[in-house]
Amino acid sequence: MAAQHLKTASGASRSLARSRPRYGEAAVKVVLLLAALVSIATTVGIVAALLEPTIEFFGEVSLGEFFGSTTWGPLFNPPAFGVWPIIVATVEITLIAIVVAVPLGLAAAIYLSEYATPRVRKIFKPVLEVLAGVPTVVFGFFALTFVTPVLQDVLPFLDLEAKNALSAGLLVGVMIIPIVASLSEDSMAAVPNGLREGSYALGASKMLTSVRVVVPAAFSGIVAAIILAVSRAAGETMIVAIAGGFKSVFTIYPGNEMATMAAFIAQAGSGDASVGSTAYKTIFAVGSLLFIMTFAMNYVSARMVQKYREVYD
Amino acid sequence: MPNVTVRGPEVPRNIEALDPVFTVSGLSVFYGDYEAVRGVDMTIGNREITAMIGPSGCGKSTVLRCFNRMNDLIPGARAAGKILYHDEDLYGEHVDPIEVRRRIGMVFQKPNPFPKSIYDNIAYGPRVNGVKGRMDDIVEEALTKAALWDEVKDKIKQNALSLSGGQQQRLCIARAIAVKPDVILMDEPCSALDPIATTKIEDLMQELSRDYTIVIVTHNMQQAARVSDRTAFFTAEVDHAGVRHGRLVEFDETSRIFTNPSDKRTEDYITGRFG
Amino acid sequence: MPNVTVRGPEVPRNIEALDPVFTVSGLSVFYGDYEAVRGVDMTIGNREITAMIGPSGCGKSTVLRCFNRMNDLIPGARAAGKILYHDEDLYGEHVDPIEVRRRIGMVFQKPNPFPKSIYDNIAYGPRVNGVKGRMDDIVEEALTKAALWDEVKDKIKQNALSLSGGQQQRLCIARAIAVKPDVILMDEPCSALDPIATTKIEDLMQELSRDYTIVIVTHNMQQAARVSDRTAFFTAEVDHAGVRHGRLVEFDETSRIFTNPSDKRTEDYITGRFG
Amino acid sequence: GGDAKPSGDSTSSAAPAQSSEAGTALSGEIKVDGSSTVAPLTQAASELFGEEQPQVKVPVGTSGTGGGFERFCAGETDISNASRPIKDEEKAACEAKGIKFTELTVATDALTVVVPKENDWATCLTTDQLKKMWEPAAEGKVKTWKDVDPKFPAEELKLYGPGTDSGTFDYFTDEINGEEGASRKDYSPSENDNDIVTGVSGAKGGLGYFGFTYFEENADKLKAVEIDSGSGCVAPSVETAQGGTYTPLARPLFIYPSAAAAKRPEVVAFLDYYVGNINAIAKDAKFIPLNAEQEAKLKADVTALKSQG
Amino acid sequence: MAILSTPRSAVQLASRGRPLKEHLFRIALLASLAIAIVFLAMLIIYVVEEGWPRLDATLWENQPSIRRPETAGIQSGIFGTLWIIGLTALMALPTGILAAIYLEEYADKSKWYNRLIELNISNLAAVPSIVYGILGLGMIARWMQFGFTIMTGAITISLLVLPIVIISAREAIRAVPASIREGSLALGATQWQTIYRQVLPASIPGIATGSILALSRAIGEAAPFLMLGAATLVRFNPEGVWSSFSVLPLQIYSFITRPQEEFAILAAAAIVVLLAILLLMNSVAIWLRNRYQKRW
Ligand SMILES: Nc1ncnc2c1ncn2[C@@H]1O[C@H](COP(=O)(O)OP(=O)(O)OP(=O)(O)O)[C@@H](O)[C@H]1O
Ligand SMILES: Nc1ncnc2c1ncn2[C@@H]1O[C@H](COP(=O)(O)OP(=O)(O)OP(=O)(O)O)[C@@H](O)[C@H]1O
Ligand SMILES: [Mg+2]
Ligand SMILES: [Mg+2]
Ligand SMILES: O=P([O-])([O-])[O-]
Repeated sequence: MAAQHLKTASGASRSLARSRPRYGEAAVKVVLLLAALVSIATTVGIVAALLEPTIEFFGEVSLGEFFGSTTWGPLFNPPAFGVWPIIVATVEITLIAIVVAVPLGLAAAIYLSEYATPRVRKIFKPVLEVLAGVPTVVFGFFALTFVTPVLQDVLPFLDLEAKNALSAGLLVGVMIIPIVASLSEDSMAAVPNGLREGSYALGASKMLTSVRVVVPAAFSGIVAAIILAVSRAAGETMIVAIAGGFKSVFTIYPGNEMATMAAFIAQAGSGDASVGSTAYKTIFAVGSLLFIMTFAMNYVSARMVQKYREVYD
Repeated sequence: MPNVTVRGPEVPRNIEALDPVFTVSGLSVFYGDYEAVRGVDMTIGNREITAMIGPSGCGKSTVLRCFNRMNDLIPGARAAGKILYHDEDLYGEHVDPIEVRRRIGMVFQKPNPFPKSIYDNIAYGPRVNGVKGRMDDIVEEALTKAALWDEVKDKIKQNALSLSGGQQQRLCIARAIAVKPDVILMDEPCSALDPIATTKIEDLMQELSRDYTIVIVTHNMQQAARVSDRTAFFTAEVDHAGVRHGRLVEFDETSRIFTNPSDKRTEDYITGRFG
Repeated sequence: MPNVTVRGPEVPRNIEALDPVFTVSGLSVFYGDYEAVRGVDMTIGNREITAMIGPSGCGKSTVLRCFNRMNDLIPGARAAGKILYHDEDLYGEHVDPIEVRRRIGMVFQKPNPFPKSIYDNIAYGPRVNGVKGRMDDIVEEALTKAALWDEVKDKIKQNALSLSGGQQQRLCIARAIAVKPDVILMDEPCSALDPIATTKIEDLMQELSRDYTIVIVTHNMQQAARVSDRTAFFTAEVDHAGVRHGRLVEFDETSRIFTNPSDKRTEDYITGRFG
Repeated sequence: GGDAKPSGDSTSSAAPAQSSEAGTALSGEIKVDGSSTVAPLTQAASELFGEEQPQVKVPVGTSGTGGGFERFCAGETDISNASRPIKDEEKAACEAKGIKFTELTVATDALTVVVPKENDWATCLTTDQLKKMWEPAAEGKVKTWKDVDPKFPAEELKLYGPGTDSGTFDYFTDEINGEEGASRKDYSPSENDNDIVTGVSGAKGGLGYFGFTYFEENADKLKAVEIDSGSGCVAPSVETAQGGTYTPLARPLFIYPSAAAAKRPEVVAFLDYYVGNINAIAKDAKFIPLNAEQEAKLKADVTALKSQG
Repeated sequence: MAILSTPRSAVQLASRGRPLKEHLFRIALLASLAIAIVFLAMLIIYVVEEGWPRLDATLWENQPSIRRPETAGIQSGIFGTLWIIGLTALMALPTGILAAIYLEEYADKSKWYNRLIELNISNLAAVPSIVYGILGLGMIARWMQFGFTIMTGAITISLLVLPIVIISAREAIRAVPASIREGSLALGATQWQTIYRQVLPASIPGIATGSILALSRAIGEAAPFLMLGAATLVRFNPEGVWSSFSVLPLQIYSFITRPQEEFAILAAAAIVVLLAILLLMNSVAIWLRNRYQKRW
């Protein structure tokens, strides 16, 4: 043993240079990089699919008309291209969703992160995951056939239309609760335990520790969660298509039927509008707008996440 | 015997050895079914510094955290035996752990300032305890006592995380002082700090022991020798079932422990024969 | 001077002080722009145990990890200066860090067995290095050398995570031995272990130093005194720009360092006046 | 994105030309898309045909008449369902791709204007009154029934109708408002006729329009309005639609097979089956069958198509 | 000194009447969580109750029918969904896992292109699925001329779930402690050896859990297929990747839009089937996670 050891160890008899070339290692890295680049290709593909018809669209419809007027009806005769009604509808449904999801999701996150025992967490987290996995057609069906009729019965003074922003928004809200809850919980879990102990050691109760120490410390992560949830809500299609409707009116009363941007794309994209027509290009113009909006929101969100990661490391 | 500087005679102080703040008897602490510490008896004297030393895992932190019931927060943790705090049973039924923690402050191994301003860090404790008004005075007083006021008075609204490690730890001490506690528990308060910051904290402890009862856990024997009045030496022993339990081996005046320990294991440990 | 047991005369060994395995000159290590360690010169003797001690954050691990180029894996980490390994520049252009790590094994602070069987843990190194056949012999030999064979020979196919901490650490040593390295680096190999396991590992190091060159980082001065032939004392110093850098203060035979250090800072540290 | 090309698949499944006598087991896929109004008819045909030729697949899409023509003229489908005749620009698109086709009238529909049962004032509406409700100028102005006619109550007018991509919408706007696609925009559009049923039956002032069959299915909840186009009030029914008195809202429904597809034996077999059993299929799908004259024309058209080869 | 004014023997450690507020807060938190769960329960009960009359073998044995809604089934949708998910698993999982390995193990975060890839992935995860539908329509069906086939649908859905697969696989890989990598590398293993023989085996349960959850998202998607014009009445099962198809969620959507009451019942029954598949997948994922949770 020792003799063999001596043989190999004495002096620089064996060089430290590579004993055999390792082409495999380099090839692997290239393959992996290519896989990662698929995501870039996807973005390029989306932009490519959107860009040309969008540019052509703005050749035919001026930016001034698009953003400057409030009548929407690209498929009518004469067509109208004032995009505000569908933006307003999108924002409104998103707002309703946020009003539902942020308090509920945040409270659920605080409960799971600060109060629940490991066993309770082990039960509740999968349930939230299941809720997150419910297909949006299902939520749409539920909104249209259950929630709206119930609301019409219970709150007749709301004067809800058969399709309306309220029910759609409520269900979009339910859909994004798990996003808010689980990402907020992640960022609360990332708050070092030392901060909680520091607070308890000063005689703070659990409530005060949660509200005054944990939530502020996790704030940027929570904001990021909310922004991501907002972008999911803004882009949600099936719920609004089924339960929110396609009416292109400039209205803010949530009892009314109204078309969001995604609903418009779904309606026009699954229907006529012959290829090459201005109406057809409208789909892409609205798609671009939606893409840019969610992209911008997510960029902000990603930056916030990065920020809170930096605080404790 | 190691050549260590032992506190005591050279710092003349009014040691009231027989005025106990805590009286611990037969304390065992469990994590679930595991008995991490078994049968500890000791007393903590009023306005003394008591050090707890011993090898890693012997239960020093576990015992310390019984004194302000921080262990309550660990699911499955449970204390048996008795701890009297000024004659009141700390684990008595009517006792509110939150009130306990208000009276018995704690400083941790890793400085843990809240990600808020220096001011808000200090003001947090008084605020959650419902203290109103004169907050500026409270903040200044606490920072002054923690020997930090001069260094931070110009940047009191800055984020506490921008301070150095040593300053952060003094901030945590100031934060503990701000709620006007009776006792301050410290769990290896210097182990994350450099020597200079360590010296500052040690000086501060000496200073604070005029007004407060201090219990400190340290893995640095020299530190225990330098700052404490009494020292408890813990170790971990394996029982006949093969399970390790933390035990209190010896508890005495620091000078005795470091010059003339009565237990062989204490001697082995402080002379570096193990650990 | 502390009353520590110093290795040396009582363990008669053939110390070839002037047969260097590593010759370090002017080594500085950077993490990005931060110069964590500045200007280190030292030599590691063949089949000696060299200990590196010093307060936390002084760069002991950083220097150790230069010896097998583990720092290469940290983005932004960079070494300046020279390390010769048997006259060959360790950071030379043609040098393959993977080949370096095969020759220079490493054991870490926290035992890190792979979540596989004991057998597979040992066999992993030889396998990735293309060693074929006789694997059973290799495994048995490595475990025997690491003084673990008797304890595990009946459960060689069990998951390594079922072993105790001390056994896991010896398994990690066995794993390092199995690739027949020249040098074994150990970064605080006992700091997560209890005293009894620590004693076993220390005995094992003595045993291994017959065949291997060993470099060990420890924060336990007594350990350095007990096991090593030479000791390097590091500390962190603040330069004129206010930045802390790790520096090598003193490097000498262990007996000298612990009985008659030539630097005041070394003396302060080992006598417990700081740290 | 306008450079659509035929998907390699839709035409490649053609087997070598072969006589399509009954009894020969055929296979292949016949792609159909287009009007959601006509879809049930073609779907019924495909289901019944499937009992004879189980190997022939006939997926039927419901992209709307316009959407169907778009795909048809891109060469993506073999047959297009339509609830209005093909438009000139659609013809041009087909021509550009070299796609030839034949128009076949397969059934009749009576666009039915419906109000809720509790509406007791609108039994008969003139085409002018309908125009007043639906024309683009009405948008935001005609809000109650009283705005349509002072005799009506001031009940809020809630309008429901098919979406803009439907042939029904095109036909209705053409006939009532005088220009295809010209409509007020502030009504609730839906491809889902069920939505129109729920919407209208749930609002006292509701009014909507859709195909006659949907009315028949929901006659318990809705009331059909008689239409007066100048020669008196006429209620929608099988007889008035077939007989040509229900004007202007009775309309023909079409399918457009492409000439290329009509060379494939499975398509020929399908068309033969469709046309041969047209009135049975229409009945089964609850459509208004063709009258004898229309049926004769249909058979002649199919014969002509087959002999084009 | 406030300290001195505290009479030592007369300490009062009893609570100062906080518990009520604390209790209410806790109840409010729990109630919020409960609302979400009760809602889910209501939804499930509702669809089961609605779909009950049709929850029999005819549902999956029969094809959809316009003429006989009362006996129409969803077989083509079930098969279409299985095809799409199968192909998506084949395409998105390997690509996503490889990309995750690249980002966790190889990518140098100080390089701009790696940061771009990361940012891009998190952005893609937030892009609405209808926009993926536009991508599928414009690029895959038309520009690449794949037509309205299973292939087009599967590629579109693969791209849609790819970011989710990457993100969850990265998390699983990151959960493998650095000490395992260091241990392997210190033995002279190459980076790929370390990844292939240590990191991947250790992270497979986590990757599998994430992948199943990503695929279960894919199963429920309808919006992209709306753009891809997946024919709604398909009375045959797909025979290959170039076949026309429909998927379960889209069939549900088309049932919802039919006038007859029977179709609403059919839609509810189809939803029950879809939810059952999803619950099954979720259970497998949760089981995997609990079974193989952190072993170090
Ligand atoms: N939350 C916990 N759950 C279960 N066991 C625990 C927990 N905290 C500590 N222990 C165990 O209790 C024993 C005593 O731990 P403790 O932290 O009190 O030791 P210590 O003396 O403070 O050690 P150190 O010097 O490393 O801080 C150890 O065996 C430890 O593993
Ligand atoms: N990956 C890294 N990136 C940046 N800085 C680092 C990194 N690792 C270590 N450092 C810094 O380098 C200095 C030396 O660290 P090192 O870990 O070598 O100290 P050490 O002597 O081993 O301390 P310890 O006894 O705590 O292990 C410290 O200031 C540390 O913060
Ligand atoms: Mg401790
Ligand atoms: Mg270190
Ligand atoms: O679907 P349509 O018949 O209305 O075009």
